[in-house]
Amino acid sequence: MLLIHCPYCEEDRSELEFRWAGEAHIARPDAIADITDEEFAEYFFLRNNEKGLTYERWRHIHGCGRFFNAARDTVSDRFLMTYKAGLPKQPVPGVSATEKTVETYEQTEGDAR
Amino acid sequence: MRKYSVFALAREALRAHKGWEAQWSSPEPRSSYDVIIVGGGGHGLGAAYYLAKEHGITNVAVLEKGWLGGGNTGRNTTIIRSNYLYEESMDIYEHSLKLWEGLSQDLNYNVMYSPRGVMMLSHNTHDMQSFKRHINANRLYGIDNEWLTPEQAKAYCPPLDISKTARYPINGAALQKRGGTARHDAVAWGYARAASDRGVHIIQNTEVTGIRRGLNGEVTGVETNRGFIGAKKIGVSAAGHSSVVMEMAGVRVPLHSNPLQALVSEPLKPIFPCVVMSNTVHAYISQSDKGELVIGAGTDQYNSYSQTGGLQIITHTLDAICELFPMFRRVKMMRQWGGITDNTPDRSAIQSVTPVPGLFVNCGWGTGGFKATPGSANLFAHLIAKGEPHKLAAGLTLDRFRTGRLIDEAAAAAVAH
Amino acid sequence: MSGSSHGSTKNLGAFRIKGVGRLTPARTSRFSFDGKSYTAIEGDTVASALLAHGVHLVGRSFKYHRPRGVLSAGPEEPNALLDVARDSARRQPNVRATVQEVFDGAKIASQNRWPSLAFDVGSVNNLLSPFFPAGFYYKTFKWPQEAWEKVYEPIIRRAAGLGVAPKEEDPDRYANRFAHCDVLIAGAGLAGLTAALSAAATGAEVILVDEQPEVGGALHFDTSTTVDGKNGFEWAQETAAKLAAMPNVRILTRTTVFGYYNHGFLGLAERVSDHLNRPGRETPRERLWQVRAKRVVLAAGAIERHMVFPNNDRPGILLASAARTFLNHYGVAVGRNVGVYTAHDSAYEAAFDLKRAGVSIAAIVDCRERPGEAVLAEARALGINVLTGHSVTDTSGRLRIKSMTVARNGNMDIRKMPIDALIVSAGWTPSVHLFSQSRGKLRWDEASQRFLPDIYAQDCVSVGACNGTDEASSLVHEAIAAGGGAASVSAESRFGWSGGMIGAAEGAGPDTRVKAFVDFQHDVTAKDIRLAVREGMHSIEHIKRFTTNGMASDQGKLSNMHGLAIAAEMLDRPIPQVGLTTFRAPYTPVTYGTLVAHSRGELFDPARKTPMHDLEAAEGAEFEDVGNWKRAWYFPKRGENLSSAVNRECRTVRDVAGVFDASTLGKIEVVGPDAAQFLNLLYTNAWDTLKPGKCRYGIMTREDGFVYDDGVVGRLAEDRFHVTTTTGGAPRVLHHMEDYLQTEFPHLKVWLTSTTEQWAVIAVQGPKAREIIQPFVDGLDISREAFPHMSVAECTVMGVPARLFRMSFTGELGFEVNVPADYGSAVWMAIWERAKGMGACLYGTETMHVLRAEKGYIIVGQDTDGTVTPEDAGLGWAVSKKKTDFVGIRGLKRPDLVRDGRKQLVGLLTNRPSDVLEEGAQIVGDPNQPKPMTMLGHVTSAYWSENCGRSIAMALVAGGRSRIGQTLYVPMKDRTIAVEVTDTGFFDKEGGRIHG
Amino acid sequence: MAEVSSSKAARTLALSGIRGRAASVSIIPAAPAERVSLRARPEDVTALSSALELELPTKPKTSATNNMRTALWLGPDEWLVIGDGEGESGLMAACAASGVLCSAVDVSHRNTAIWVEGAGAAAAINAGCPLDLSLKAFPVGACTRTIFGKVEIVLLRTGEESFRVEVWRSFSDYAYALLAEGALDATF
Repeated sequence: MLLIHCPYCEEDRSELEFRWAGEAHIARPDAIADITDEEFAEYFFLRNNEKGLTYERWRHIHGCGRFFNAARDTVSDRFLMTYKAGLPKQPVPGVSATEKTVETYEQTEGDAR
Repeated sequence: MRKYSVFALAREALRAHKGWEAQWSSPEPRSSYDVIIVGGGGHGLGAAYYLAKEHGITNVAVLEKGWLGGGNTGRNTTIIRSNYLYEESMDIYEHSLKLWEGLSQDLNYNVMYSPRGVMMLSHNTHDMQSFKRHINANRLYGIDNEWLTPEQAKAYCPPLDISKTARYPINGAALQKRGGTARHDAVAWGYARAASDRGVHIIQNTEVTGIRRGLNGEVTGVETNRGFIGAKKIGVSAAGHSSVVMEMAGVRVPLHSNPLQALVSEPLKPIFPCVVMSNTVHAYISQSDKGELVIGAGTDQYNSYSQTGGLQIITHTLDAICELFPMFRRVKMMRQWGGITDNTPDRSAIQSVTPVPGLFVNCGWGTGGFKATPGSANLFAHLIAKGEPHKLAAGLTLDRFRTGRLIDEAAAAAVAH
Repeated sequence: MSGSSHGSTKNLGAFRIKGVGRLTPARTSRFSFDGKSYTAIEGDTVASALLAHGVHLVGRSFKYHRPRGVLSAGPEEPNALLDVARDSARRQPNVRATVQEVFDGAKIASQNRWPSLAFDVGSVNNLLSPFFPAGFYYKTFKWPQEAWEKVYEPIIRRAAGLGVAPKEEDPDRYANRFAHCDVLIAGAGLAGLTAALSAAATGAEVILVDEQPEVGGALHFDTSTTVDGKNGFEWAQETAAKLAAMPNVRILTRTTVFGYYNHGFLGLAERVSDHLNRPGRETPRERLWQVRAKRVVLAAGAIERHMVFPNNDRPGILLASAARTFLNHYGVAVGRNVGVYTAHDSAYEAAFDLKRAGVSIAAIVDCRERPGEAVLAEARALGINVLTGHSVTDTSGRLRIKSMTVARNGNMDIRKMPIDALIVSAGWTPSVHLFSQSRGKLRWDEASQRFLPDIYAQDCVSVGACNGTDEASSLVHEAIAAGGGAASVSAESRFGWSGGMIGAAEGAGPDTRVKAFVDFQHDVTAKDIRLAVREGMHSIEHIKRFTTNGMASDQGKLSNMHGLAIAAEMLDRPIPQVGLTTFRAPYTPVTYGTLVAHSRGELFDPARKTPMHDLEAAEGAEFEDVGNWKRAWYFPKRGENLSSAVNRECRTVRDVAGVFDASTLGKIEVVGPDAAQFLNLLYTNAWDTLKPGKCRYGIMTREDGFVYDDGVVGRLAEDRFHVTTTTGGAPRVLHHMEDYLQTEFPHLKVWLTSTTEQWAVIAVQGPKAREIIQPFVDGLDISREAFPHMSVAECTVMGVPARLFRMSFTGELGFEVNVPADYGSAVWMAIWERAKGMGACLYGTETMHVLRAEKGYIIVGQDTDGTVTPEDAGLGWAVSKKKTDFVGIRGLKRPDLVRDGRKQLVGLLTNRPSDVLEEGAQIVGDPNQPKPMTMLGHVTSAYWSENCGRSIAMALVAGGRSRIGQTLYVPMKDRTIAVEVTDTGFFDKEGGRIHG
Repeated sequence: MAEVSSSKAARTLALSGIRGRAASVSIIPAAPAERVSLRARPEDVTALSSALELELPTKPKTSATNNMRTALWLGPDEWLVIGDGEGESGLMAACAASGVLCSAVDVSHRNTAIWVEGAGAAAAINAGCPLDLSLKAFPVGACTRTIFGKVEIVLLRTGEESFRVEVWRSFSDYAYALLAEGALDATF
């Protein structure tokens, strides 16, 4: 169960109060009615699904109700930062794609030479 | 290849089983192959097997970054069924089920396919409408799936609580008798053994780190932790990491990778005769040959490659299990684990050519990948060999996300008014 | 040493040694094992009590059904798994005899044997074992095709499995508690207690957890370690008392930290009452603790390994530390003439303690040439025969060990020594389970031949034996540092420990047929591991899965390291290269009931009831589940069933009127100057044109253009809308709206508030609807002219503020009376009283469904399914052509959504009016085509319509509207039904009644 | 108008007539109250505060009370304002009178409240609520929307050993029953 820092409530709260809301910083096209099918598919379906540093949206739905953004490592599931909705993508200082200190099971489990 | 049989077993018994050879050989990689399959799970190993068996393409390597079947093949709850709603789904899952039925014989390897029946519980009017829609579609398509009254459901699965006082009383069930379970590891090992026997190279501990492309953008091979290996064609079947591998060729796919957890109980004497699923209360359960109750939990809500999930997902599933089967409350959870499922927007798989010549992808099986293994592998082999999809998999191409022609099994089970 | 010699009349067991152990013989209890009755002392585990009575044989193994006895004294026990019952409903299979404390009247039985423990037919498997090597089932049972499921598998299943699942519902209660702390300490041995003292001194909130009934850990058996000059165990109890007195410390005994999850979250299972003779009615059986800890100190200790040698599994063979625990804590000797087989010094101390207690030691057989000097000297001093460089190469005794065969290493000549128990030790495995669960990295320590914590992934630290720190004083320093504060604790042990081995011992291979067990419960032998490697299983995960080594209910606590070493030897590769199987939660098995805790029965899932629910129940309503809601389904009168009741309700509504509870519909109040603009973006319709006092039916799509929800929206004022949603859709619609408002259209000045439960909604529908509600309404002219169809107004009803809608989901003259929820029942009662007097009826959701179907009104989620556009559903008119933007505008234009031949909603009339179609039935053009048939669509709604005097149906059919007038077919199991395609709407097509 | 309407409708509360049982905790349905869900932009808080005659809190997890009115911070632009009495306390009117841009919605009947009081109050709530309810983390006056078992609640600490649990009407049976379960286990 994750522990998530809500930038509006300014404290760490249990994942039970939150709802994940997909990849962050995907803006709805302004003239959406006029974009091509490819552009629409890109906007609506295609995602980075990063292994490692990812930017995503959460909503503190059973708290302050606000949507906000988070930078998280999808291997360690560690949150690197959270910040309010509307802010541009925040750089995460000094973080490699995935944190090597963390054991994924495929790393622990024996190799098969 | 040494044939497996009760006689071979008896013969070996007399010499302390010293005569068994390795089930698959582990050769050094060649400098290049006609086809490289990325991912040594059931889908990838199976695809290699069918490439050799049905298309005569044997200069094939399966590259696995860890150990065979170490991904979702070895982490799922082994449920097999084909009673889906849409033609595209019925086509591939029924094709798969038919292959399951003869797989042990085809591979000369007992994968323990056990058609003990998959029963889906209906708890309300909407469930009933949705299940009847499935049952009728399945019947007209030649797929077995029947409606049971609560009493018939209880007769088929005695532990079931069909009392009217339950929070969500059961008003019937849909049963596919040919559905059931199989031994997940055996599927990977059986395919590996049979493919290896036909000349396919099974190469473990070899992680693909890049996909090299030629002047016209076509694939020319893969970079690995053991160096470059050339390939005319590359089939990506790396469930859980499909996005990561495809990104190496600059191809984005519409996927979310989510943790999916499961758990088993301590071993019990036979108590649970079939597979039971309930969408309304979110639970599915069966009993393994070892006697463990095998229970599938839901996916965690966020993207993750951690192969772990929250305890709340487990407890939520057990709430439902104990509500359906109150006598299991004193049973104990012995082991829990997680896998990584690749989920598409319409919860149907992708098996497709890609914008990159020579690169083919098989992904997005979500939580349904194990049951699809033989069918998916078989049709993926066809796609790679022929360069175009088999008609049974024609609906699974990437193009549908542009046209909007989705195969939305999830939406078809939309929540009721 | 017979019980009577205690001077008590009770027989406390022939192997109970007077004056030894910490239990007080005064308090005893009775229990039965396989029908025979025994006496135990309070504090006994089932294992210690049985051993006190000389009972070693307690179970049969999984595969070969070999006789097995108690092996350990802790949760790692692989053999002594018993069925423990308080009563028929409180029966628990697979209980560890070494953990379960005896309670008075316990009925205990052995498992996995028939007909009896001493004579088990299943043990024929043992003789046939050459035919059942690891993975044998992969190689056979393939022919004939059906036979696996029909014949072979049932046999295998019957033989497999251990305990018998409970047959009755568990009557016990379970509890859950969320808790937080600064430091959680797992394990209350010397290290854990010391760390707790140190942490508590800083004022931190501390939770100290231990799985045993009392703190002490290894000090239970280790009598040669003194702390602050005291006997270690006594120091532990005093320290616990001191800690318990501190306000910032919580000590949880009989509690297992079973899981270490993300972000400092840990799962604890507390066994609250299983040890009590008479648990209170309201005492939970177990309590789940869900703890969020800022820091975690792992002081989990280590687990002793057995020796892997031929026939190392006979009853009477135990771990040395277990024998020591039974002796020093429970006052029980595991035998009278005990052999010792070890590769580690610690076993010597067990021999010393036994010897001092009057037990004769046949010999200490040590496979090492050079044991520790200190223990060797002590052994000599005690006159114990030590055979260094020797091994036990076999044992005898069917149901209890009778002798051990000893040989000089690498030497043929052997001697047989009669013994009645054999205690073994191959050394100690640090308990790194929780560390690994926290996803820290382990490293292989070549010198000590063990995996130890290396890189930490969470704020956590390992101390003591689980960190490879054995020596008492350095352990204490480590623990004090880990606690983050200060504490003055000094500890010393009489003997330092050295030695240890992993893998097969002398005589267990490589090339033998003997059974040297690695995993007792699963009957995995050294040769099984070798076979797996021979068959190409080179990954430890493959070996585990192929042999099932470490997959039994002890999860490899004893077997993993041995298995790994044997595999490594076979592969001729260093151990770290072979790898390590993953340590998965739970550390020990956890009861489902504990994980479920309160979420059962009425607390499984909230049952939402409307304010009028009880009144409706009193009127005989049957209810149906819609999402979490209980909705009145129909109101049968005496002798009526669903269909006759619904027929009456349908007729009455159209002839007179009906009263319906619509409270569950979702309601969202949209307030702000930009409210209309916001709704323009969220619905396909246009809202700026809607005048205050009017309402309009709206359709909501998502970006993909498929129908997401629908409902009537009323405009109360320029800046205030009353939006209704489907019952099931309310939460997700609000979430969807908030998403766009907060992240896509934050510039809009508008706010959303859920008012679903603020209002009780009483729908009155039918020709007499106005007449019925008229007298209750104040401050509003509801005449036909003044308050036409699709009007909304605020007024008072029965003196309370109300919102009155003139609308209809039945096609009749209709009103929906919204009053504040607490007034719902009073207003409902009054309206119903009056309506009843005028010949109206109550109706439920079923009648509502029929009436709306007669009018061709859709139900989102039934007539649409998430793949249906407004156009498909015949609602194209509700999609604004003028708007330049709304959510879904682009998705709707995608090629597949505008192509010809899409499934469209149409009506169906069966040729035989009495045939009612099945909802979900599929439709074809040619019923005689072979399977797989081409299906044109399916029936979404189908009813008998009393008002039409025939069946009616709606369906989604490919190119549906172009097929109106055609005949299609609905092939059912038994017959094929011919249907005519019509438009939707079967009653009052002109629609005059609604304006009545 | 016909006389039927002259008799004002009687009010039936959710949870009417039930009382808590456990030793260390009492669980008591609260009296009816007027409740307003108030939404407004930061720049309008002052005006609303004076209109309501109480300082709308702007710090997360805090509440403010003045002359029988309590305002709970639920979000950066959201407050739950609770006034004693059956809706006569004029909260809606006050918000309207503020003259500033805001959304005031009457939710008096949407919510019902439960008092949880006694030494075991926090423990009883922690049977289903993941919050840290120690006085350090959740002092008197602290409030928040959160989760309780499978339902959403608004929790307000009114004393070291007393909490007000606000819950939607149809979830109140569940919330009450889970509190009762928690209370049984709260002596520990």
